[in-house]
Formats: sequence, C-alpha cells, structure tokens
Amino acid sequence: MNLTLLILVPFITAVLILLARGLQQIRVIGLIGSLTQLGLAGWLLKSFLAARAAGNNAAHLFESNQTWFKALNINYHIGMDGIALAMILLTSVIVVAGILVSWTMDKLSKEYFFLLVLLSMGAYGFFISLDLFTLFFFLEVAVIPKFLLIGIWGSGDKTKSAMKLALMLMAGSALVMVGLFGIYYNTHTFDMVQITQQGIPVGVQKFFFPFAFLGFGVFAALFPFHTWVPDGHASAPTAASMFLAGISMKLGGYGCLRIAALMPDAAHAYSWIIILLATIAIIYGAFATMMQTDLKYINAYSSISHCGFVILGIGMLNKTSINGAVIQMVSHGLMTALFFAAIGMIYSRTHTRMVAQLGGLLKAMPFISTVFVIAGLCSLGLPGFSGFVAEMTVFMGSWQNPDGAYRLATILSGASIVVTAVYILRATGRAIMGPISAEHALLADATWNEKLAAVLLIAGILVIGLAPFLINHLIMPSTDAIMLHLDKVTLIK
Amino acid sequence: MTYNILIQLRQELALALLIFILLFIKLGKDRSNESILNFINAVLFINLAAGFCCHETGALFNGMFNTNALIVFEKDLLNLALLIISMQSYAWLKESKNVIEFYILTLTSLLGMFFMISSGNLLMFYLGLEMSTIPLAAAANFDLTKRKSSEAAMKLILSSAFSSAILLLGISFLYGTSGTLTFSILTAHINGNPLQLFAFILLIAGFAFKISAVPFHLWTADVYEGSPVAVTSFLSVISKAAVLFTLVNMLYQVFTPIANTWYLILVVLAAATILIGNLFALRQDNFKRFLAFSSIAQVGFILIGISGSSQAGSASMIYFVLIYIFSNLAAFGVVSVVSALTGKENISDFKGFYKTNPMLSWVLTIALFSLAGVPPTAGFFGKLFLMMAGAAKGNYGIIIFAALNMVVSFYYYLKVVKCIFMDENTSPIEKITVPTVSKIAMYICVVGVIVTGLANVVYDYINSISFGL
Amino acid sequence: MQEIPLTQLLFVSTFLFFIGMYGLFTRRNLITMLMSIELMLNSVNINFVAFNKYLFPNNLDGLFFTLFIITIAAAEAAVAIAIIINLYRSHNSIDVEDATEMKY
Amino acid sequence: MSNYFYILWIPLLPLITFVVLGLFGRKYLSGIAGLLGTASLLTSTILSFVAAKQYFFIDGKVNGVFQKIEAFKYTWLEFSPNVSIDLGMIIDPISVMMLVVVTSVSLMVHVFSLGYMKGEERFATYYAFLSLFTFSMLGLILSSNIFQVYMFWELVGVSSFLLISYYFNKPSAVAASKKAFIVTRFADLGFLIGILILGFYGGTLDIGELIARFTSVNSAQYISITGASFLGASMLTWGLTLLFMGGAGKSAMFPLHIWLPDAMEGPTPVSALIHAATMVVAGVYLVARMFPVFSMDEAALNIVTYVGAASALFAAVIACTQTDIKRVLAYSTMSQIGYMMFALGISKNGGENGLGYMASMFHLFTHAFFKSLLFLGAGSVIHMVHSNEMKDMGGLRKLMPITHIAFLIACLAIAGIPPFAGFFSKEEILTAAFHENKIIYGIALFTAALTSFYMFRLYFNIFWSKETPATNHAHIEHGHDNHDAHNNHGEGPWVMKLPLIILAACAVGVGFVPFSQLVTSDGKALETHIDVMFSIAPVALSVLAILLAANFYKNQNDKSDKVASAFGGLYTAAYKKFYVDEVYLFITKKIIFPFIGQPIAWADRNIVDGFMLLLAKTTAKISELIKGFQSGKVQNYAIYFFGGVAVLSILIIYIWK
Repeated sequence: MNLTLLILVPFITAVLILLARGLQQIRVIGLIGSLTQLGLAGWLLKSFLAARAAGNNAAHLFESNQTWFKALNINYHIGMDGIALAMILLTSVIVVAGILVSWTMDKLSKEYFFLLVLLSMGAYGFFISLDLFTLFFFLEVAVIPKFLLIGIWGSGDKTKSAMKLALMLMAGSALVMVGLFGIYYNTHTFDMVQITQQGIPVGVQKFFFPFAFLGFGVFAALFPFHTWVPDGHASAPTAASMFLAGISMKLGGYGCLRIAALMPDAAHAYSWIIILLATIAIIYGAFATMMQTDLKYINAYSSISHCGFVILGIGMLNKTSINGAVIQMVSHGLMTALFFAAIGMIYSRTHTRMVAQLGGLLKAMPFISTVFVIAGLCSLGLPGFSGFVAEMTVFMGSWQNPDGAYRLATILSGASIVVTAVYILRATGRAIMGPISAEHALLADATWNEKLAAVLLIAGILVIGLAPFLINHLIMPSTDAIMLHLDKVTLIK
Repeated sequence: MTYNILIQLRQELALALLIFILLFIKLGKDRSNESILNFINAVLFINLAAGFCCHETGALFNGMFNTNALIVFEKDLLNLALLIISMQSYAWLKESKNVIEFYILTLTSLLGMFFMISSGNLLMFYLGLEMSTIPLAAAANFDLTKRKSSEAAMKLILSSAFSSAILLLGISFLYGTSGTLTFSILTAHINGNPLQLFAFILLIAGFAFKISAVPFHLWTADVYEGSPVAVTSFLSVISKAAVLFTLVNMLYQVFTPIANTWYLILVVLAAATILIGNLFALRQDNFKRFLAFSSIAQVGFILIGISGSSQAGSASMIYFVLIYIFSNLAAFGVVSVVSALTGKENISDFKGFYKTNPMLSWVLTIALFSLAGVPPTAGFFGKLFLMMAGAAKGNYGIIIFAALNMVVSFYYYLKVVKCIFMDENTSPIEKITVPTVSKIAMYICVVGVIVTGLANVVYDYINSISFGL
Repeated sequence: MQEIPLTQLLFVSTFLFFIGMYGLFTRRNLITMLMSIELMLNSVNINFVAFNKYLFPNNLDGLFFTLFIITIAAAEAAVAIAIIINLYRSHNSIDVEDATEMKY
Repeated sequence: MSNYFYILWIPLLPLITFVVLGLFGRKYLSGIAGLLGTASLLTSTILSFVAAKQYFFIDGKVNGVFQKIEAFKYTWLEFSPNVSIDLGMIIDPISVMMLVVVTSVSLMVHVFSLGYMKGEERFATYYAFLSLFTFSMLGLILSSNIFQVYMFWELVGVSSFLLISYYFNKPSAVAASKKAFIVTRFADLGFLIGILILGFYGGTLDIGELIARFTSVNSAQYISITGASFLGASMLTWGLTLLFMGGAGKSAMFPLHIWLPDAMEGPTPVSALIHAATMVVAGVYLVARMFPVFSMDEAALNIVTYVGAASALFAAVIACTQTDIKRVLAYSTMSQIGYMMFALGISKNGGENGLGYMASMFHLFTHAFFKSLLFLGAGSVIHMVHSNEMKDMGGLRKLMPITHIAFLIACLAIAGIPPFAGFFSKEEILTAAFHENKIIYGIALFTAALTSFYMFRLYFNIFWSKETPATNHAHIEHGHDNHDAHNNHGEGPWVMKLPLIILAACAVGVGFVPFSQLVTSDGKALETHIDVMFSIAPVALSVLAILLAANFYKNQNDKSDKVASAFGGLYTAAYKKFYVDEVYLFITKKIIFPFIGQPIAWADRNIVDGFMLLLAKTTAKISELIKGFQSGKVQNYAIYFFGGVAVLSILIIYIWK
C-alpha cells in the first residue's frame, strides 16, 4: 500500500484537467478523480482496520521513507495513523462534495477545478507527512490555490479578502517555519518519529513552541489571528469556502496537535495560554457571530468559535480532550462544508446572503432549507449529529483537569453552546422560516448534484453522530500513542 | 601541460573566441539580425553544453587562476543564464541595429566574470571585476535615444567607479598589511588588526555594491529601470551571481581567520537588505524597478545563507542562484517580451493580463511564486535551504526577522498576481505573439523552476561539489 | 637625503582620497566628478607604490597593481565620457542634478 | 432475569416511522402518513402495556422489591476506560410507568391529529416530527446513562422546537420555538456541567453506578465529592443543583418558565403531548431518576422544594388572569409540575418518608391524562372557533357536548374533586407536605384552591357565559389554511372525539390505580390510605373556588372585573406575567446584545482586524517615509555608500571588537 497514491491521484487529475476541453469534460474528470480519491480513502480505511485487526500495532501504518535531500537529512517520510486517516477521509468527502457543488462553474472552469484539486493535493500530502519538511511543504502548497480561488471567483471585496487570507496564512507558515528550524537545529532531523524518540531539550521547546503552535494556530483561526476567516470565507466561492473551512482550517488543528506531541514539555508549560486563547476564541467567536447579518459571515465566525474547541481540546493535553479535538476537526469540517454548500445554494438562487432579505425559504426550497437546518442543528451540537459527539468529548476531556481556571474555561466554552443556539436559531428563524417574499417563492429547489453533495456530507455527519464508536475506535490508539509522548514530560508545571 | 591549460581555461577561451568571431562578423558584410541571433544562440548553447563536459581541479599562472568542479559549475550557470537572456531578448534584438555590439559587450563582461570567479589573486580579481563592469555600463546605455537609458548608464558608471575606488583602497590596505596579493598566502597574514579590518570592510563594501546589498544598493533600481530589459536581466542575474560566487570563494577560503567578523557584517547587511528591499518593493509600479527591489530582498536571503559559513551555506547559495536564474529570468522574460512588443513596463498595465495572455500570465505567476518562495516551485526550497544554512549558526533572531519579511515580500508578489488575474481592465495588453525562441526560453525557465526544487539530484550535485569554511 | 616616512605618504594619499571623495560628493559637473574619481584612484596608486617600496621591496606586486589601475581607470574614463556625451545628447546638460528622472 | 429486550422496539418503532416519513413522507406517503404513524405508535403502546404487565405483575418484583433491570447496554462513545456514554435501557417502576404514559398520551394525540391536522400541507412532516418526539421521549425515559439522558433531553428539545415552529411562516410561532429552544438550552448548560461534576467525581456516567457510589457514605467517590467545595457549597450540591437547573428548564420552573406559554403557538395536539403530559415532566423525571443521590444532599433538595412551590403558586396566580385558553392551560401545567417538584423535594428516600416521591410520580401519572385531555378539549374548541381567546367563546356546551363533558371531567380532576384522578394524587402530595413542611403545605393548599378557580373560570368562559355560541371568523390565529372546509362541523370527526372519550375515562379511572404498590422510592410497596378528615380541607376549598368561579363567569357579568380592579396592581402584574419576560428581554436586548455582542463584533472588525490592517498600513507608511533615500541623485548614493562603510567600520572595529 503506497500512500503516495494519495498525492498522485490528485496530481494526475489536475494534469488531466489541464488537458481537457470544455466544462463537461473538466468537471467529469474532476468528479472521477475525486471519487477515485474517495474510493482510495475508503480502501485505506479498510486496509488500515484490517492491519490493526491483524495485530499490527505500529504507530504509523503504510510507512515509506525515502531520502529526499540527503545532505540536509530531509526525507520524504510518509505514513498514517488513525488521526491522519480520519483527516484524509474528511478531505476526500469534502472534495467530492466541493466538485459537485461547483458543477456549473463556467467562469474559467479549467483553472477553477485545477486549483481545487491542487488544494486537495496539498491537504492529502500534509496529512500523510511524517517529516516536518514535507509537512511544511504541503502546508504552503495549499495556500496559493486559496488566494486565487477567492480572488478570481469570489464575491464582494474579494481581492482584499484574498490578500488578507494569503498574507495571514503566510505569516502563520513563516512562524511555523521558525519553529521547525528550531526543532531541526536541535535534533538534526525533520523526521517526527525520530524527534519524538530522541526528544528536544526543554529550553529549545520553550523557545520554539510558541512559534510553531501559533503558526499553525493562524491556520486554525486561533484568536487573535482569526481575522482572515470571516472575510476569506465570505468572499470565497462556495466550493472554496467549503475547502477552506472544511479542510484548510484542519491543517492548522492537525499541525497544532503534532507540534504539541513533539514538544510535550512546552505544551504543558504553555497550556494555560493555549486554553486562554482558545476559550476567548470560543466565546468571542460565538458572540461575534450573534451580531452578523450575512449568512456566510455567520458561518465563518461560528467556525472561529468551533475551531476554538479544537485548540481547547489540544490545550487540555489529555487523552479524552485530544480525542475530542480530533473528532471536532472532522465534525466541523463536514458540518461547515455542509453549511457553506447550503448557503451557496441559497445564494445562487436568491443572490443575497443577508439574513434580513431572506425568509420562508422552507416553502420554496424544502431540500436546501432542510440541509441548512441540519447543518445548523449539527453546529449547535444536537445529539445524533457529529457536533455533539465532538463537543462533549472535548468537555469531558477538559473537565478532567481539576484546576479551577481550567474548569472555568470549560464552563465558559460550554456556555458558548447556548450562544450558538441563539445565532443558529436566529438565522434559521429569519431565513428559513417566517413569511416568504414573493420573488423568492418561485425559486427552484436543489439540483441532483447539489443534493448528492449535501447527502454525502450529511451521511458523514450522521455516521459520526450516530456511531461515534467507529471514529473513536479509529483514532483512540493514535491518541494513546500521542499521549505516550505528551506524558513524557521532564519538567513539572 | 598545454593540454591542461586548454582544459582548464576552456570556458574563457571559448568566450574569447566567440567575441572574436563576432567582431569579424561585424567587420564582414551585413547579415540579417535573425541569422546572427540564431547563430549566436546556437553557439551559446554549444558553449553551455560544452561547459558540462569535463572539469579538472587546478591552478594556472602561479595561482592567479584557479579552477575546480564548483567553479566550472558556477560558470556553467552563468552561461545558462546568458543563453536564456539571449533567447528571451530575441524580439527586442531583432529590431536592434547593434546586435553584435550587444553580444560583444555582454560576452566580454561574462569573460571578466569568469576570470573573477577563478581568480586566485587580488589583482586578477580586480581585473575581472572591472572587465565585467565597464562593458555593462556601456550596455546599460544601449537604448541610445532614451533619456532613461543614458541616465542609468551614467549612474552605473559613476557609482561603480566610486565603488572600485573604495574597493581598491581596501585592497591597497590589505596589501599594505600583508604584503601579498595571492589568496593562498594572504590567508596566513590575516590577523584582524584594525587597519586590516577596515580594509576588509572596504572590500566587502565593493562586493556589497555589486550584489546591491543595502546601503550600497541605491544605484540598482535606477539602473534597472533605465536599462533595456535584456541588460537589466543580465545585471540582476548574471552580474550578481558572479560576484556572489566570488564573495563566497573569498570569504570561505581567504578570510577564514576573521570569520566571526564577516559573519556579523553579513548578518547586518542581510537584515538591512531584506528590510529595505521589501519596503521599497512595496511601492513600485514599474516592473523592472519592482524586480530590482525584489532582487535586493532576495540578496538579503542569500547573505543569510552565506553567513551560515558551512558547506550547506555555499551549496544553498549556489542552489538558490540557480533557482533565482530560472525564476527571475522567467519574470524578466515576460516583461521583456511585453516591453519589446508593446512598450509597456508598468505593473498596472498588466491588469487583466490573464484574459488576453494566459500563457504568459502563468509563466509570470509561477516565476513570482518562485521568487516569493511558495511551494511547489523551487524558490521555496531555495529560500528554505538558505535560511536553514543561516540558522545553523544558532542566530534565530535573523531567521525570525527574515521569516516575517517573507510575509511582506509575499504581499507585493501577490499584488502583481492580483493585477494579472483579478483586476478588471477595459483595455488590457492585447494578445502577444511570442517568438518561438523566447517561448522555449520561458518553458526552460518554468520547467527549471519546478524541477530544480522537487528533484533532489540538483541540490545533491551542488552540495557534493561545494565546500564549507 | 632623509627618506620621507611612510606615514606621510599615506597621509598624502588619504588626503587625496578624501579630496576626491569630497569632489565627487559636491561637484555637479559630471566631468569634474569623473576627475574626482581619478583622484581617488591615484591616491590608491600612491598607497600601492608606497607600501611596495617601504614595506615589501622584494617583489613588485604593488607596482604592477598600480599599472593596472591606471589602465583600467583610462578605460573606465573612456566609457564614462562616452556615456556622458550620450547623456548630453538627450539631456542637453552634463549637470548631475539634471539626470534625476528615476527615483523613489 | 427475564427478557425485556423487546422493549427496544418501543422507541425504535417511532424512530423508524420518523425516518421513513422524513425521507419519503412528503412525496410518496402524504396520504397515509397519519395512519402509518398511528399504527406504529399503537404497536409501541401495546408493547408498553405488555412490558408494564410483565414488570409490575409478573416478574419485576423479587422478594417484594421492584428490581432495576438493564435490558440492553452498548458502549456508544468511550471517553476513557471507565467513563463512557452507553446506550442502555433501564427498566424500573418509574420508567415503565412513564412508558405507559408517554405511549398512551402520544397515541391519543396521534389519533386526534388525524382529524385536527387533516389537509395540512406538511401533514407527513408533522407525523414525522411527532414520531421523532415520541422516540426521543421514550429514549429519555429508558436511559441508563446520565449522558444518554442528556442526549435524548436535547433531542426532545429539538423536536419540541420543530413542532412549535410547525407553522413556520408565522413569525410568532418561529419566535416562540426559538425562545423555547434557547431557554431550555441555557438550562441544559447547567445540566451538562452538573453531569460533568457528577461524572468527574463519580468516575462513571452510568446512573446505577452513580447512585450506588454516591449513596454509600463510605465510598471514595462520595467522600471526594462532598469534600470538595466551591463558594461554600459542596460539589455534590453544585452538581445536583446544576442538574436540577436542566430539569427546571425543561419543566418550566420559575424563573426558566418563560418559554412554556409562548410554546402554545404550536399545533394544539402538540401542546397536549409535549407541553402538558410528557416533555415538561422530564425535569421531574430527571430528579426522580437521580432521587437517591438528591436525597443525600439536603441543600439541593431544598432548592427543588422551594423552586417547585414558588412555581406552583406563581403560575397559578398568573393563570387566573390570562385570557388565552392555551396560556391558562400552560400556566396550569407549570403550576402542577411545581406540585410534583416540591413533592419530590420534601420526600426522603425509602419507606414511609418516601411518600412525597410516590405522590409526585402519582401526580405525574394522573396529570398526564387529565392535562392532555384539557389540551385536546381546548384543541377541539379552537378547531371550532378558530381563536384562542376566551372572549371569542362562550356557550359552546350545546354545540360540543362530548367536548364539554370531557372538559368538565378534566377540570374536576385537576381541581382535586373526588373521585376523579387528580384527587388521589393531590391528596398524597398534600399529606406528604403536611408531614414534612407546613409552609409548603400552606402554599399547596392555596394553590389548589387557585387551581380550581382558574380551571372553572376557563370552563365557564368556554362553555357557559354567553347563551349563543359566538364564532369568530375575522380573527384567525390558527394556522389552518383550509379553515372554511372545517367550519360549523360540530366537534369534528370521530378521530377527534374518541381520544377525548378515552382520556376522560382515564381521568376518572386512573386514580384508582394502586400506585403506591407499584412505584415508590425504594421499590417496596407503600401502604397509603385516604384520610377523610384530612381531605376535607382541600376539597372544601376547591369546591368554594369552583362556586366562586361559577358566580363570576357562569353568566356574563362584571363581577370579575370589579374584583380584578380591587386587586389593582397585583392583577395587572399577574396579567403581565409579573414582567419576567420583560426582564429577560431587557437582559438580552439591552445588555447582552449592545454590551457584549456588539462591542465584540465591533472590536473584531476594528481592533483585532484593525490591528492587522494597522500593521499593513504602517509598513506602507514607513515605505512611503523612507522613499527619500532613493533620491535619484547619484551623489547622494555615493554618500550613503560611504556612510554604510563608516557605520560598518564603527560597528566592527570599535563596538564589536
């Protein structure tokens, strides 16, 4: 089983898209490529579980380690644990959905699909990397497509948003780079497996952890580096929003997790700051969402709040909370992608995203409205949907820390679910329910591709929401492995 | 023995021969520009290919002239750059009346650089330096009728004469304190007394002037803007690369006893260069001026790499220069074609460029991304390796500073991309028919930009032939 | 005859160098500026010759260097003057302040 | 232990119905959706009765004690090896009792809706939501894990939300549904934190385990939870109080009750099911479920008691002044749930002292029947007159004889007149209160009288008052689209009458169920008897109140207005629901939005984002400032060049030697 296939398939798809002619060919190639990828991810899951069942307890499966730049000890080291696999599955689902909702993109369609596929390639590469250099490489690969997607196909103040997003993400990756250098020059390797084995001196950890963690934090919309999120998401075209919130923000969360595992001492030392920032992000994001009037802004701000849970879970540094953080990443990815898909569908019909100008859409487009409501309910953490599982796991985990301030952080974050209910219901009440305006009454409901995309994402949400033991089973051994490193602390907090 | 000389001097001899051939062609009957250009490009290609054929380590003329695998490779890089520039300038040169003069000037300058790189003696170094500079001043004035061109040439010749004077003063003090001009003997006499340090600073200032490190960079932007695009490319890529190679040779081999001193100087220069280059690049609208400041910022990164004073330092520098040749020349190639065929050189003229010229837009975009250091282009690897080399010294301050500056640089590169792809324009530059030769050159650059990074062989080879302190 | 000490020669050359530099900084006529640079080069020449004569009389490195500097300075002047002439054609002036079109 | 696995089908059938109707109902099954839903629920109901029979009368009792049986358990989400959310089903007296209540009331509502909701555009959706609610409620009842309770708790919340906003194009319905969800969500936050506290100290989330650990005084868990304290109260008190906060929210206890009256915007059968009989008693059920733990902590129980009593009185006072019949019923529900709450609060665990517990459960049981009957009756009336307002009604007894009789029975039942069901349960509560706490007893007695008064005020206003029935066509609050077709249809089809008749029978009969033998705090049978001497006071008070109501409202007159004006400010305050809504509005609209939300949103745009922009602008500004270096004058360049040399020399030779 060669994981490089995960990068090759999008690559080939991208090349084929460049060679194709006409929207029809391009989108079919894109869809086939993304479906192949989905199938590949599914097959990976199957072989992963089979290998685990066969008693293969290695931390990373399907490992392959090739020398890349020998002189600098940079290797193309790939492998996959349960967490990475969960992320890969998430990515592949969102990519298929993203291609489906872009089915009728006729403006520069070749470039559009090409960039979408390129973006997904970056994400896949990122998740399978076991070498920090390749990790960083793929992290940055995914930035430029975002810039172009927003800037060219976006709406509103698109160039400004695109610029802000690209610059802030680049600033984040610059910080990451400094952190990685720090690791490299004190361990002489980029290989995460080796680094965890040999450990990093505590002083080095303490100096470089903030760089790397905050750098990834920018990607994960950590307060106060989140300001690219609202504008970026709001301006992006539908599929790009989905990718951005569904995949790209996860790169940050995943990176933060890996960094915490690499530098356990620093993670413990700084955990209170991480938690502080995450709590602020959660509460602040939720209240800021409450005041938004644009559907995309609502979802974007709520993403800040939800991604705060990821960081909170990581910052709490115990097994349950980290499990929760991972589930929250997957859950938020699916949920927010679904949300953006629904908003995109509404926008393409009504040509407005302002809540005040919408109303009673349930009457004209029951399917889209239902999708919207489902996304909303998932967002506010309703049992049966993935959001509940994720948030509750984070709460349970973070509550395990008996320190009073940590407790307070948990309670405050918990309070955000009330605020979430407020803004979700406000938006739903205004846009989906209530009286419908005459001009919207005759709009058509979702088309087959939109329905398929929504169903796919909802299926993902439901699988996690109804059978969380599945994903738990997948990621738990990997979290255990991470905890092994995290508990190897040499300094007492 | 004679045979040996031929091998070791073969690149210089080839250039000299070519210059003579061109002089004879000039004397002979008039030929069409196309045939001359095709001939020259073919010869340059053969010259480039021949460069790779064999190399030998050795010294000639009592250690005046050194050569080894690294030096040969460096010269090959310069040959390659010249070939690409020549191909890209096809459209411009075709219309020019003085094609042969252009080549004579640039080839002479290149020959000077070769000697400079190979020099094992301060006198040889000085001669090579001047030989490479003076023809360039003349070349900068190549657009005889343009005001800006003569202004640029004037600024170049005066500034470089001044810098030569400073450099010479430095050399004279070095001579005074050591009594020798030969590098191998000089090293033993370097003891770091104040006069020697002062002399060294003067010498470094001369180098810094050539590679346009702040605050010795001020001529750069004006000269780049005023000169014809081909000359600008030459200045920004070849001339800089040659001096960088020489600088590394000298620092790593001659001034080893005062390594700590020059490390500090390099860090200070690097910080200033990156910062000022970036801050000025932010505001530029003229494409050449913009690229001038961006190249200044790039030099700052190179200085960080050099300051690592290790094998990785010199390898990453050469590697980056190779990447820089591809990416900067790809950018200049597009500007050159556009400028030759439409006369437009401003960034704002490129608004909506993608609608009319998608191919050129992509070339330019990829080039800019490579300059900005975005994967998967090679610029990413180049910049990262430079910074890794620099970080090896443990001075993370400069690395953090450089990392933050990368963000600033990202802004202005993206601004250009934004212009090309996103800005609306009612009258964009019309569709441009690119001459095939130039197109090939651009493709070479683009392929180079992508392959150089991802394929590890390039770096591995460079690393295998480079050496550290 | 008493020998002139090296320091005095160096003093002269330094003096000359800074006179040249001052001229370059302040004179606005391009030709004068060029001449100022020649002064600087000449001061360097004095340095070389003096060092050679006083400190390292055994070989002639310094003297040779001086010869080359003179040659190169001549070449440089030739190109510079050609450029200045061309500048005069387009600007009708050889005032350095008139050639400041490109800035910022 | 005998096999109760079939109980799994009781919640599962409605779930299947929900999925089927939700996916295909709208397109393919809109005609038979009602029948499908009803049929599946009928099966569930039968299964519930089978289960009840098996548990109570065949094999539930071992050695005279009803056992707790875990019929099913599956680890759903593991947090850590000991702490996990398990999906389980617990069979004990209260859960079986609730099974019967929920399925039968739900069945009645299903049947009633066949007529009431006929012709609605989203008929299938309605039944899908009803099924979803029934599923969630049944799941809640059967939960064996406290986190499982929370999950179903949320699910009932959302199905209530969906059903209240069923008439989604009516802004008031949407607002009401939002309010209901958000207020209960707020309460649920307390519930969640309570769970976290109990789970943390208990080391498990399994209810049985929790109870076992916290009720044994020597267990490590009990010692640690009572040992830890915060703000002067032990963590046990905190945990239970927060748990109760969740319950109070769901059960509309003061001050979290504000959503209940508004929730009446939903279709009336929904109100009957959710907001009268089942969901609103979930809070009572939760406290009962955790009662052994509650009984370990005096402080928490006191809170339950006083909140319950206060709510009972408070709601009863307001109910006397409301004119919307559904709102009257809503406040009456709140008042009755207050009864149940304080009954739990004054109870002890086990034995004779557990009378309050048993009484509370008994009242929950009887209340479900007569209150749903009242709502369905009100539904019939509203169906008829298309208005919720008392002033639009009157004299309806002739037009709607069956409804009239059923309504009367229900009123008598709630008023506690023997031999109707309410009498028995209320009597037990009063007895328990009398023994435990005299203040509570006083409040209870007064509330009982008020209850009789406002119920009969309602009754007389609807069915008597005017001689000729008034029908109002102009003002149609009700969301029926095709109301004309229903006009002058008497009492509607038999599907609407049948539930009334059945429930009326229950309202009369369920009081005779030997409840104390079946449902008690410790599973052992409890001997109770009706003390006639004790019953005289409450019954007499009720009768007096009924007579007063008859005097005021049987015929149109202005006596009531005079009394109202005599009460003056109190009346107005009660009519305005004591301004609790206004306080909430003030807090949200005047404090949270302008002082928290807006500043944050503003700060985000202007300070946080502004800072990023400022960085960019400053960079550009600096760039602008230093452009003078590039003056274009070659002499300046040379000067800077020399300056650079000088600075470097100074740095290297003099400073960094």
